[in-house]
Amino acid sequence: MSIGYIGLNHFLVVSAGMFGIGVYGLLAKRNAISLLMAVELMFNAANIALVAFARFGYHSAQPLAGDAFALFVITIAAAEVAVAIAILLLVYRLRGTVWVDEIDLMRW
Amino acid sequence: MNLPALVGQLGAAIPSGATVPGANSSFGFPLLSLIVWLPLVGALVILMLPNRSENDHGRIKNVALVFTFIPFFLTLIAVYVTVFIDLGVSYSGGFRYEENYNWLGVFGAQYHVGVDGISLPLVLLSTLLFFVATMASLNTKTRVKEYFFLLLVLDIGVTGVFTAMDLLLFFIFWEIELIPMFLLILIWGGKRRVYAAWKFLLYTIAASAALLLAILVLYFKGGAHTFDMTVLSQSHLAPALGGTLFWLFFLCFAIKLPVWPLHTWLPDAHVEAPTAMSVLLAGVLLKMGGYGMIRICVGFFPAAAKYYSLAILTLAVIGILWGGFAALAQDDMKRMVAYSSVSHMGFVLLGISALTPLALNGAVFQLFAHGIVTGSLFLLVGLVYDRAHTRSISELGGLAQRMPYLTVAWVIGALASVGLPGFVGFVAEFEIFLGSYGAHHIGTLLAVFGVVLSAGYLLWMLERVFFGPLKEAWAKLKDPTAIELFYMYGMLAIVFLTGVLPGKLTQLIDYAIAPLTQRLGGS
Amino acid sequence: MAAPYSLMYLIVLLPLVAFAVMFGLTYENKRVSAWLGILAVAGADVISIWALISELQKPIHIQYGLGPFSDFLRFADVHFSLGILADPLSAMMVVVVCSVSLLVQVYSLEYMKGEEGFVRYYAFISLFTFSMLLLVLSTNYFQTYIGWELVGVCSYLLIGHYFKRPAAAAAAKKAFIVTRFGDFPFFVGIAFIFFRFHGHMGGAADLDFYAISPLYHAGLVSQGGLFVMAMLIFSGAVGKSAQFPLHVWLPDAMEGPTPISALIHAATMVVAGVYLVARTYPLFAANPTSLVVVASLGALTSVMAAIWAVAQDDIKRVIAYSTLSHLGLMMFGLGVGAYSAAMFHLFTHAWFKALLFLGAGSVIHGVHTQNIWEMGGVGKRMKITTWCVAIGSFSAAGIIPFSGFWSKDGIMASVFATANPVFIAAAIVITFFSALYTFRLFFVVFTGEPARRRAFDPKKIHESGAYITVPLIVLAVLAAFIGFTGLPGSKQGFGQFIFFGKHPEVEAINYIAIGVSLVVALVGVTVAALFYWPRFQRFSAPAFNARYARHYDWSHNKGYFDEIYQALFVRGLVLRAGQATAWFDKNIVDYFVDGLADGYQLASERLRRLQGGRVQGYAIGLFAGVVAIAVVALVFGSSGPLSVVSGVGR
Amino acid sequence: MSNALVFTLAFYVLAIATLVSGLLVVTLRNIVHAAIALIATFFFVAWLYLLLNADLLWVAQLLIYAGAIPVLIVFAVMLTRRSMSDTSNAESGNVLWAAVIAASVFGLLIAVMMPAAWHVGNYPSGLAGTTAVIGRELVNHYAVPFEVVSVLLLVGLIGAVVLARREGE
Amino acid sequence: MTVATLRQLAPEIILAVTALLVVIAGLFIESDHQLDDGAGERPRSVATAIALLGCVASLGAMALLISSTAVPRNAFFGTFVLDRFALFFEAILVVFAMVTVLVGFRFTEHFRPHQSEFIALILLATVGGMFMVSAREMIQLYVSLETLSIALYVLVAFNKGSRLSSEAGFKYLIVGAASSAVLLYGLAILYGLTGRTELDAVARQVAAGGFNSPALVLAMIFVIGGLSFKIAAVPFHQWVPDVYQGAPTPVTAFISVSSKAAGYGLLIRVLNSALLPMSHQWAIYLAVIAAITMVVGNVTALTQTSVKRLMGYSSIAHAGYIIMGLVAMADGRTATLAIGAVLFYILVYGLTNLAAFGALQAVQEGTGGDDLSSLAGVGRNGGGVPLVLALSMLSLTGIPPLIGFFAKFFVFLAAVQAGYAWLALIALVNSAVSSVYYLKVVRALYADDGPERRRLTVGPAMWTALGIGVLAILPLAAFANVFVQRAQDAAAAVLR
Repeated sequence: MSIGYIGLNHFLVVSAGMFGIGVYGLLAKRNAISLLMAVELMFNAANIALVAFARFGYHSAQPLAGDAFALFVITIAAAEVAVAIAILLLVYRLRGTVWVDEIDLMRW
Repeated sequence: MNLPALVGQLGAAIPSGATVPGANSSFGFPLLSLIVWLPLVGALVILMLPNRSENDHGRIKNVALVFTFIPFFLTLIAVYVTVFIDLGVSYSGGFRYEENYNWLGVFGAQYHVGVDGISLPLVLLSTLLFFVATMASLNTKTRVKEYFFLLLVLDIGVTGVFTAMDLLLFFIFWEIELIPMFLLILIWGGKRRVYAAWKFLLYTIAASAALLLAILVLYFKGGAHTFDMTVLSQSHLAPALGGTLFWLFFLCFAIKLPVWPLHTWLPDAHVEAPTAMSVLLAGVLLKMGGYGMIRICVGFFPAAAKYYSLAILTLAVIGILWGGFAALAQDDMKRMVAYSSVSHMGFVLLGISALTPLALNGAVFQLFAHGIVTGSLFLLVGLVYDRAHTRSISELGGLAQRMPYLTVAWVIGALASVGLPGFVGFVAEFEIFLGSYGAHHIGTLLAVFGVVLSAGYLLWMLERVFFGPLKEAWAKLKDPTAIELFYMYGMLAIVFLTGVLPGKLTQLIDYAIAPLTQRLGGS
Repeated sequence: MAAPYSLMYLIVLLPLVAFAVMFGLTYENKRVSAWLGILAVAGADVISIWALISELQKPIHIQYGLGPFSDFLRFADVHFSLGILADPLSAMMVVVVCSVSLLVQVYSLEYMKGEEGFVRYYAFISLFTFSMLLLVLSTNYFQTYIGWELVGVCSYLLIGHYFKRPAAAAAAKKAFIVTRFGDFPFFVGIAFIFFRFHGHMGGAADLDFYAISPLYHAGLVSQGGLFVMAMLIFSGAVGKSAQFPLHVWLPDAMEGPTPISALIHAATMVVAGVYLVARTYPLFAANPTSLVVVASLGALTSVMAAIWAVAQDDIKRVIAYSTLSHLGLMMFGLGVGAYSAAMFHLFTHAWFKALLFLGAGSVIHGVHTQNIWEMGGVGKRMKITTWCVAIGSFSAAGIIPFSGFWSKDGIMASVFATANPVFIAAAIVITFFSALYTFRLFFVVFTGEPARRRAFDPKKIHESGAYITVPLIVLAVLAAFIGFTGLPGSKQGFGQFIFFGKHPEVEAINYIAIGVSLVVALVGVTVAALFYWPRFQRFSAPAFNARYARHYDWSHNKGYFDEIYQALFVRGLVLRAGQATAWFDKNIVDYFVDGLADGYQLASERLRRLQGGRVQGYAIGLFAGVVAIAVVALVFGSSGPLSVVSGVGR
Repeated sequence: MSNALVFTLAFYVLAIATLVSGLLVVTLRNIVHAAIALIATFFFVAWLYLLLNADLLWVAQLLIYAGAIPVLIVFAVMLTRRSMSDTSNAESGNVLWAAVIAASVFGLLIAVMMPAAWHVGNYPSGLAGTTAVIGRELVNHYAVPFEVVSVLLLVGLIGAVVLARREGE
Repeated sequence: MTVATLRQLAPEIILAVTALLVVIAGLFIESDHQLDDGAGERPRSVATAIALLGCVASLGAMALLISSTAVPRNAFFGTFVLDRFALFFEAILVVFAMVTVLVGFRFTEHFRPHQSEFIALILLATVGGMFMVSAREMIQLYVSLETLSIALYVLVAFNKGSRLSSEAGFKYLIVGAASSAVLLYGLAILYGLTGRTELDAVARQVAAGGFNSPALVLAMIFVIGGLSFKIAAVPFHQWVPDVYQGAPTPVTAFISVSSKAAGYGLLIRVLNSALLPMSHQWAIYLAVIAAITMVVGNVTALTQTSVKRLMGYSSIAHAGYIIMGLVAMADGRTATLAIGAVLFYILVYGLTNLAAFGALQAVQEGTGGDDLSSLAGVGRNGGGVPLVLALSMLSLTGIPPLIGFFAKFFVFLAAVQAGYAWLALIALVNSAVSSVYYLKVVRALYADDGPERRRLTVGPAMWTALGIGVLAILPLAAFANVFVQRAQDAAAAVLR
């Protein structure tokens, strides 16, 4: 099934790409805030997949479950970002840095 | 109210398991549980007592004395009734004083205790030595409360091992011993106590790992999904599996016994441990290994024991000679006695490898004998060390002139250890060698040479430490005090009595060995 | 069972009770203790003489269990027992042991007076007497072994009486350990016997002598097996009776008090080996090869000891080597089949050798030295001692008509009967040197002028008191006359009482043997006189020794056996093995054990470093882990192209 | 232009825009620029949702993601110094590892998901808007999570307040 | 949805309302209290009392639910279950929460003026955990998981003055979010393959559609992986030591027990429903993970000096043992035994760990540090606190007759019965190795020489917490049968 020339896989490629970008950002960036942004990208990637599945794999027993799921994810992400930023500010206040490779008091 | 009884009632108190009528206790009360668990009561009492002044220390010591004496006394009653009243009359083998309560019914584990001819002498040995060890610890000054607390906890484990008839229970008791002994060495030990304690711990825990794995496999492959030792001992296993399990169990017990080359923890642990703990290590803890071998390795896997007899013999002979030679080279008296333990426990292994009724009887008897004799020797080393503050054979000399009573005790102890007739060790060695000769000619010959070695190192030590001219440094030494003399000569009296009249005891042991050897013949 | 046999258990019991009482109750009271020991052994002696008389009247074999110990070990089908055995052999031995013990104890009243450890000394003598009697009256190998070990220990304790002297302590240890080298094959021999004959005992206790005797011939054991068995048992005898190569302990044992030397190391314990061979003679008889070994070893020991004795300077050592030589002779006799003669020699030897030792003790008591060159001229001042020792010397040298002559003659006869030239030569050498060293000693010590010794006035030398002289006289009488109980050709002599196998015919007297041995002995005495009796001195001993220095040194140093053993076995083998095992434990076994622990430690240090502390590192690990797991699962999992696993699912 | 062609064109434009802006988020070296790229990404994703008929999500995405979250992030950027410089969003030392792992994650997902036999359903043609359906589902199937989310938001609220509040003020 | 169906949520609702009450009470009492600058005892006492009462009420509600036959076991279209399995976990979660609150009683002093928020967050996190173990539907699963996680992020960073605490919170958050994304993606794939989010429905679809598709395998790995974060399994374990070390000790305790317990509950549920058709796949996967996890945890712990950090590695190691039990779950014959063993393990491990952290907390209050060196000689003056710490260490080692042994034993038993003797052997060796570092703590307490210290004193709240721990560690062994029986019942429920 597809809509025009566009099928489920097209959306999944976008989703996978987003996820990969998120992973890269999470692993490569130095600023803690951009790590948060990368995580948001990953959630979005999953959301794209969920919504696409809901669209292409509609199930009458649970109509649009993917959409609902994505809605919850958006909500959760918002709460998580709020808490994350609070923690980040706390770290910044105590340490004067948001660079993740400088936040390594505890190791080994 | 003791714990197991309580457990029994809460656990729906189903006295399951087949208890043979008549073979059971005539006391009608949980004798063995009392023997095993009373020290726990003592330990808890000690935990509650204050620990500030000399007075408090005295009270703690008295509690420890009481709670090690009562089990000893109860055991004496049990032994008296069994050996002098019931033996051959109403008792002719099997377990007695059995208690069987549901405990972990989900897995088929029971609180099941009982004693037979193999375990009863060892229960006697352990309760006796714990009482003696408590007496020998009375001059403890540092951290009295912890010391006696741990001592009593140790008591539970050791006595429990000899009474457990459920394999899981056996394992639990087996493990209880570990930590108290570790701490007792670590805190009250000698100069290299840290090394010795860790070594003891790691060896022992490795042994436990093997034991637990073996128990688990046996539980499933034994067919009955039970931990009951009487049932498991009858399980029929494929030879390959039986052999594997045999060696797994053997590994565990070999570390404890110890068997060459797994013995190096022993000299370190014995040397660094405080006197009373050396006594217990040599006197009862090693016996757990020998007991396990006879009860489980031989009892459960007679075919494998027979099949691997030669391998075990080899280990035994190496151990006997190795320990003997190494003892010759020691300058530390305690280390020498420790190596002599390696040698003497080799005799036990020799008896086990032979698998004849006489040899197995001797092996059990040697467990008992070595426990008392070497226990005494460690006491005596301790008495020397307490006064001279050294155990170096080359530094000491001529002590007989200052400490005649101690010297006499030492001579008796050494001669008993050498295997002199009239002392308990002789009977055991005689049985073992006569029993094993039929199975292994050359092996026995080599093993008997170990006796010559033991004469060598012990008498040489006596000569250098006690005889000859008195060295100036030791001119002020004093003979032991009254209480020291009491337990010292008390032990030697037992060494003597059991050596002169071993008949009943060996008969008792035979009741337990006979069914075992019958199975050996049949398999 | 009538008296005296039913009372024989008292023979064993009385000394034991004496020992226990002395150590337990009367340790502080010297007089009471000593007399207690004497009375106990006297009582035992009375019963044993009674038993001997009964046996003489009617030789009989009786044995019974020793009360509660008759079932010492009894379970399943094994039965080890302690008991009392009465037959002519044991009756004779019991009398020897009790009598010598009695005399020695009386003697010690004076000899040991004022010594430290007086009661300990008496107690141990009682204990020894008990042990020796237990051994002698033993009904089986098991009991024999017990007694065997106990006498060994008593010997250890008594040699080490002067434990403050390093030499005494060392000698005690040496005696015990060297004997152990014989004991352990003996023990294995017992095990061998048990293994072969257990189950054929027919109701008797295991290892019973009389029950086993017929079994040696029953075909249960091959000849080779019998030989091994006999050699194993004989090893015990070699150790205890100080036969070559385990002879080295006996001379050193002279560090003990002299009466002990007389009792243990001359009259009783050291002959236990001979007694053992005699007791188990059926075994040896069943395998003739073993007897050849016994004879050869006995002869070798005897010859060597006799030669060494000539070059010793210590009075007790001379006698000790003499003892060695005589013990060898007894073995020699047993080996060549002179069972009765060997036993007779054991019997006579007990008296004259005890006499010699006690006499020597008396001299030492007077002169306060043991070096014979510091003595001399004692004869003038200690008349009784001198005469007694003279009798003893004649007896030991084998001069007619003293007791030693008659017993030695019996052995000589049998040796000559073998017609083995080596054996005959050996016998002649032994006889010659016996006479030589015995009288060398006598002349040096008792004749001539009092030797000069620093700070010692010869006038102080005086005869010992009655407690010493009376036992000497008793023994001298016995040494002089007891030989007549075994006159060759006699119809009621010793040979008709104690014998092996069938009741023997009265033997024809072998005059050649008598003649040769007498002549050789007299030659020996003459040579001794020419060298050492000042009145007849023709040769200078020092000059002779210097001329044959190499031979003299060899002899003086007892063939260097002590040195060789020390270097080869003690230092070279045993101690080195000890060091090697200890080294191995420390450096090899523990290396691996500690290495394992260190390995874990190292691994831990390495693994810790993975935990870098930076959160991105953790994230990298996380994603890399997931990818890796996924790739592995997809490629190698059950759905993958390279599936290698197949799990069990439900 | 047919509907399908418009749809296709729209998808590609949006997809490329989404991914490019996403890439910009993780490559731009100025954190403020990256934040703006993030807003763009969320914005394009919202339109992707609309392509998938998810009108409710389109709204939610625009409001919450493209609206609220970036605001929070910008706040954070502002509150932390050093943020405005050109190296405020620099790479750490892990770039190579990050690239390799990200690429392999992407590769893995593509390799597995492309050939997968996804569940196929018939999207009801008469479905005008999803809001009604989702709303019904929220009080039926997802009633419990709906309640749990309230707990979650409470947690977030308390947490943010507690952590962000400066002591002693 | 009626009020009747809401009854089934009573325990959770009671707890959530309690949390709100605590916050509100805190606000009032706090302002009241600011006038009087005396001790901070009163507000804490009130908040704690309310919390404990709420917990008890919640437990009471559970008791009513479990005994009542009128209450359906499923609700909300089967997305929410209330079987014995769920109730078992809910009960232990609430108990854990109670003990945590008690352990933190004195420590929350440092959190003024947010003491009541601290308690409330613990309760809310517990609510999240309770929803987790009752979840039978992906959305609820995910939402409740995140509720728990976010609450914990905050709690970890709660010690606002501490650099370690905030760093730990930050690390926890980043790794948690990444894991959460992985889990979410896995769930999305599962949804895509089946079109359903109800776990049972997913299982049916998967079973019908064949279970060998690579996408399914990937989904399985993502889902298990995402959940591994909660249970601290390799490779999702690296946050553990840092967070354990940095978080306030009561929070560390809470993470190590509640978060883990809920994680296991959920994992068992997922493995036995949605992923059940793939049991042969996850068995191997988990077996390997178990082996690696226990080795990494135990070996790394050997050289630790911070006790809290050491406990973190210990936590990883124990995750390995428990996963071994999960492996045994794959075998139909041993499934009940295995799950029963795992549940028992979780209960025992939780109580023991709480006792350990409680005692550690008390020691820290006395000595100011959690290093082995600051523990030195603490036990010399006697007293109960070091004894509890030592006992819990020994229990964690698995020394009989302490309860930890039985937990391990049952898991080993299950593994061997399922044919994983090799895994049991690895576990045994590891268990032996673990004795070294646990006993290091005991050694420090009792054998090492330390500065002269006064005997540690603790308040009644801590005593209650430690008492519960000791009761669990020591005499529980004798009555283990009862608890094992409950665990087995619960296991049977999840297998139904």
